[in-house]
Amino acid sequence: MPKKEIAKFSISHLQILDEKAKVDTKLEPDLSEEYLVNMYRWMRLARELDERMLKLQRQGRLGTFPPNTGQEAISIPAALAMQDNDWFLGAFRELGGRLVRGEPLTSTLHYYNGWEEGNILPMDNPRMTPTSVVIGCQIQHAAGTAYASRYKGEDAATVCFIGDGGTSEGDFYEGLNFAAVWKAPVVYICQNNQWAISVPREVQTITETIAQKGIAAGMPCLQVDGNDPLAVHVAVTEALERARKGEGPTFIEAVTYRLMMHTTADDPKKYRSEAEEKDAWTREPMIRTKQYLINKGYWDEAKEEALLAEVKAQVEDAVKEFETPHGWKEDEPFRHVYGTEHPYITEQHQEFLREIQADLAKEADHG
Amino acid sequence: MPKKEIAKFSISHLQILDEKAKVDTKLEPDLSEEYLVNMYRWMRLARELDERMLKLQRQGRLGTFPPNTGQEAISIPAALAMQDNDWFLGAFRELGGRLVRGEPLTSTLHYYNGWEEGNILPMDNPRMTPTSVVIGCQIQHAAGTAYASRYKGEDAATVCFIGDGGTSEGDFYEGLNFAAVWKAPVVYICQNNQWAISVPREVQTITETIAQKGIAAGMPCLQVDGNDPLAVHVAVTEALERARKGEGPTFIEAVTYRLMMHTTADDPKKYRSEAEEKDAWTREPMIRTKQYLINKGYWDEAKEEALLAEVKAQVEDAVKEFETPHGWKEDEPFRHVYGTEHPYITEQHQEFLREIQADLAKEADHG
Amino acid sequence: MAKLNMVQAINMALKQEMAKDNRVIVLGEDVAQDGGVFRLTDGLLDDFGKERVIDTPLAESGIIGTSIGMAMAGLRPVCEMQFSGFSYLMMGQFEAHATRMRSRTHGQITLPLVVRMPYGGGVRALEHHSESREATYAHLPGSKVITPSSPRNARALLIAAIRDPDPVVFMEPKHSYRAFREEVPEEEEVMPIGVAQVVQEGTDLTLVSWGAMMRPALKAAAEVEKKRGTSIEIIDMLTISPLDGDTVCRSVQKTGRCVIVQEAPRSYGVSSEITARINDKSLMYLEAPVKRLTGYDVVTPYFGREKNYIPSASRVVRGIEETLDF
Amino acid sequence: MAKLNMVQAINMALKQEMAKDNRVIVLGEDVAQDGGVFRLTDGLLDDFGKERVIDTPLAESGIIGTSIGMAMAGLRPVCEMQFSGFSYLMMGQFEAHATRMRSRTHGQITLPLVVRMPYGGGVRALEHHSESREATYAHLPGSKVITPSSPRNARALLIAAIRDPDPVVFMEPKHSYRAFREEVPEEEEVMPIGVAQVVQEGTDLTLVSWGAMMRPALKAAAEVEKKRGTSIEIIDMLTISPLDGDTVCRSVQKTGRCVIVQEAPRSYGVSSEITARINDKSLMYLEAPVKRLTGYDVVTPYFGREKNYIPSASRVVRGIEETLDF
Ligand SMILES: Cc1ncc(C[n+]2csc(CCOP(=O)(O)OP(=O)(O)O)c2C)c(N)n1
Ligand SMILES: Cc1ncc(C[n+]2csc(CCOP(=O)(O)OP(=O)(O)O)c2C)c(N)n1
Ligand SMILES: [Mg+2]
Ligand SMILES: [Mg+2]
Repeated sequence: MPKKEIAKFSISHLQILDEKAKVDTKLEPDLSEEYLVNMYRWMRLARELDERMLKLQRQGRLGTFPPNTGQEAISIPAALAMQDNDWFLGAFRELGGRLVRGEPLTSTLHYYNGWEEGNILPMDNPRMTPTSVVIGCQIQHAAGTAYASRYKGEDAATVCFIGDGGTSEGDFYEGLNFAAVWKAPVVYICQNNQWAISVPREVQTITETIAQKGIAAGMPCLQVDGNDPLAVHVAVTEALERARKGEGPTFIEAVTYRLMMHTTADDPKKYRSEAEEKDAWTREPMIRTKQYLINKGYWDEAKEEALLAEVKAQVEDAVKEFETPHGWKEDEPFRHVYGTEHPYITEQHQEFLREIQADLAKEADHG
Repeated sequence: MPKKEIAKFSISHLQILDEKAKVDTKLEPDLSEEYLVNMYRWMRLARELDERMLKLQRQGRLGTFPPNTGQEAISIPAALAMQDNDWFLGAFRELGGRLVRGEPLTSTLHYYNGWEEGNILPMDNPRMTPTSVVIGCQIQHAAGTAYASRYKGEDAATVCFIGDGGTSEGDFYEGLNFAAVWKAPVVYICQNNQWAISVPREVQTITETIAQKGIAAGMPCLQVDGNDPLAVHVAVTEALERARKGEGPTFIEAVTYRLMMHTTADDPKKYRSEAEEKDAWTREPMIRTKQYLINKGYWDEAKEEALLAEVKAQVEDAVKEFETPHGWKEDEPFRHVYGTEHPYITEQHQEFLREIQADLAKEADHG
Repeated sequence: MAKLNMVQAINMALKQEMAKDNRVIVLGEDVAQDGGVFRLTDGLLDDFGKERVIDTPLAESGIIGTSIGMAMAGLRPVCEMQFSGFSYLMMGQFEAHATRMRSRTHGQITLPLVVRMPYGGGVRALEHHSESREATYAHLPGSKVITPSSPRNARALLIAAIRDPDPVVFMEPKHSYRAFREEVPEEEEVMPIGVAQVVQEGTDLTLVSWGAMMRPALKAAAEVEKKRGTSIEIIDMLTISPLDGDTVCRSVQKTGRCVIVQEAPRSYGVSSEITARINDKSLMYLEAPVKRLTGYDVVTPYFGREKNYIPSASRVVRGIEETLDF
Repeated sequence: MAKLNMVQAINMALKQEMAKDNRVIVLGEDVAQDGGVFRLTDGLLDDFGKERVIDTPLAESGIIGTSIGMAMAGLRPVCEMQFSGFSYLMMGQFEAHATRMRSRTHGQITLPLVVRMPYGGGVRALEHHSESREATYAHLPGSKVITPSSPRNARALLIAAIRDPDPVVFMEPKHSYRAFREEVPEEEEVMPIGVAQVVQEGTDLTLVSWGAMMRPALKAAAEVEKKRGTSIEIIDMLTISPLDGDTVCRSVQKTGRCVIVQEAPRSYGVSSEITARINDKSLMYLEAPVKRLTGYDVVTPYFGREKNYIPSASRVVRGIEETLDF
């Protein structure tokens, strides 16, 4: 039907470093050798830890966890582009970014082995929340932390992550809308890894892009190659500037691929072809990043080997520490129901202690 | 940042009959005199009932209700464009549309006077649900009814309404996405009346249009003048055709204005100016629709008076019937908790009957 | 001391706390310009400005979700659900984060926030505006749930809730909003969370209630006392999570008889929990079954019928007498 | 008869009902191509096609909301919440529409639908994957809540749930999914909703449980019987809403002693309701307080600690003995 056009929108895609490590020099950010090497180092560490965790899990030495392999070029460049006082609100596939933000490797391991202690960060007033398992929630938290930062007169912004599947949750949309209405200093990053467990991106939503979902909240949105750390760096850096200037939130879709199983409990053979996976491997971020460093003259195989040895050792040490008995108390949960005492909790706490004593005694008898 | 554009969108606005009753003859739909007069008749009836209900409420003869005055040109043309086997899923401001779909005036009155009986429609298997008070829910129901219609091989579509404020609910977005992914035969209509109780449209969301929220689900979306029954007719008719052809859902923003209080419990003076209201009255739908009929040679003052008298009488009769004692049973709720019997419900049912007997006896004593 | 109704008393608590502590932020639907659909937040926008008194978009999950974020970042949001009937839309966020953050971080991140919501029937409102389902939130470990019954305790408990280090669901019996007035001292008054109040001592029977049902309970008690000279101990639970069962048990150990008045549906309601607590610690003192006068397990009827579905004073009188005569 | 585990038995029920009734539609996250993260819906896509077995977008409210619409239009959706810990996101829709449509239309519009969800701990899962909060849904009038305990009753109750004219929350104890096998007849078997089952008759004590806790309960009962020759009557609640209190009361009137085993947090849980029902009708038969062996009122701990937070058979043994010796 003919009628007058009253609003127009467009979504652009940003790629700077392609899978062949060809760089678009017009768009290439001016980053120091130190910065780039440091970024690559974090990527290697995350990859190494991820692979080690998979082995540990397969050996029954670690609980279920969601591998991050292939997504190192998103949360790591983003985290490196942040200020210390910025908030980092992840979903559950931002391993590298969490490490950059100061999560000890041992904490990651403890968390995925079923201990709350893995959530306690070494700094006080950490500006990073634990993994947000219930999908979508963190999008709203981010609008709140960002509002609070501005209210308190800080120049802090919030960077918040979600997966492609997560963008189907109502909380995602509500959170974007609150952030936009409040012009809150937030950068939202969707790690579009093409899969939500067994559900492919195109079954999740029929939109041409995930990025365009930002249009529903009236916020600037764009798509970047999520396997290209330079594109992610540029997009996040510019979005953070906008946020700090008071220009409000940005929504970035980072296109990548979940190279491994959803979690160690998942079997991708049920729903996708190995051909698809193999093809995706040709675009993964490590190879092109390493090649970029080499092309820049910052890197060579000797340095690579040294780095691999270094991160292996770092991970090994973490695993050792992780596996040394920690002796954390069984009754810890009773101490953290509330910040105040209540007789009925105390009473159950006592009961709990009696019961585990008795259970232990009984087990002793029986064996 | 320069990068390549990968997706483009635009929102258009449709108006055919403007506030001066000037008609765009290129867009004017070919509707018979009978059709147009009938449409106007329903609009008058709805307006009359709305005004009468306000009086009743003010006299304490009716409970709280949300006036519809000013929004007659949306749900009525939409309902008239529907087939009998289509589903009509409203929010709570589609009075006219509900009447067109067969809700007796007395039912409307009983519903707003606190009786479930007002929800029971005279036809069997009605394809209209009761008012959906909890905002946003119906958007998802519509994706479900539409899916079911197609699954059952019917050519039925679903028409579903929501307010501008309602588009901020996560359920709204989730529902749109399900409908789009399923290519479900649904027409979504947002009655953007500029206000959500005291919250103005621009505080609800900063988007240029409400229509563009459909882009987040990848569905065709447009904006129409919601005070223009011809524009609404054309947009809904075309969307219904798309739906029946299997081309999926459409999202229509119908721009109008809530001329009265939110509900009879609300006082707009707290949050908006009378000047704004007065200005809005110059665009309300009745005047232009009547003038259009006159310009067409279908209408004159004599007919107008006759119609006014007719709808007044119709409303009067309904009010009379509504106010004749109905003698509905107090214990009805116990019969409809479940479709099956359960001793614990039966037991409480008996207890309830004993208790009200005793209460009545006691009241008898005391006076 | 001014005589205030509950609306004014709650408004007073909000104003006083906001004046004292600029970390306190009020947000919700229609809370700013409109002052809330029941006028609970009237005047706050003028006094504290739009950075601290926020009309949010229409999204309950978004309201609690952003409040959680604000609380993480050191603010003390007091958010409003316009009616408890719409609060289910926030349960995902509330359960997943508000109630758990302290526990999962061993207190490194805490969420001091208050979710205010009017609940209960008796105001001839549209459907979804009259439910009483306080037990729903009380079953979530890590949350506190308060149900004040009068202007004075509403004011004192809301101040406690705002200062509490944990998420508090503050359920306001809307039937009591304007039902009566009470002296409320200008100067600060704070009541403890998690402690029931013996509002009248007695020896023959323990009458327990909370929220709007305190009114018919008190009326009924007076009537029975007058009629039979019974000495009734009356307990106002005030907090339903964490529940103060001990105060009830102490009383029952003295009286041997107990009547509980609850507006909510019977099954899985607060009266079931209180009865279970009595069983746990005072069963052998009972001379009669605990009498549970409650709403019924039916979908809350529309207001045309609601009157007979809410416990009346005369129903409570009968319950008390049956229990005395057991 | 084949020996099946609960996963296979539920899968069998789904296949048989879908084959019988093409109004039955299965939808949820990962239920089609993947066959469900626990493989409950494995093979359904191949047998019934993508129109009847739907991988939905990732949105719990959307799943129940669209199921409600389908049910309105005459289908019989069986939707899945991937874990009960995510089901709070559907509570708005479930409470506002699923539980109320029949009542508000006096049965003109009804919503025959089933919401399946795995619940409970003991499988070393990530946080939010181990909660037991069945009472949350049981407190909503108009909803039915079923908690099967074995392959055979899970299969028979799921068939009943699918055929039921009302919304049913079908909570599957995930700990029992593969814990044991049981003979399950090929031919159709349907069990009634709202009826508890006396799985063993006895005279000295009534032992009540449901879902995954039936296992430690049975184990403990056997141990005590062996040790002291006690005769224990064992009741499997099976349905927790509407709750069959009478079967428990009849038993307690015979035994005078009762122990309830519950995985969920103590306050406002099912054991509180059962205790209240005993109070209402059988108080004077009790020779000892009803013993409630439950989870604690703490946020469900991560799996590193969960073992000690779930009632163990030996804890049940102690509870039984204390109650016998009271
Ligand atoms: C609210 C909610 N529903 C369901 C789940 C179960 N679940 C965990 S991860 C996942 C898929 C997430 O996909 P996506 O958002 O794309 O993130 P990815 O796993 O690909 O990183 C699902 C359904 C959950 N954690 N939370
Ligand atoms: C989920 C939910 N939250 C809050 C309310 C209270 N409420 C009723 S109508 C309304 C405003 C609705 O605005 P809009 O969607 O624009 O519809 P309108 O009233 O303008 O027709 C609100 C907040 C509700 N009914 N449901
Ligand atoms: Mg994904
Ligand atoms: Mg509106």
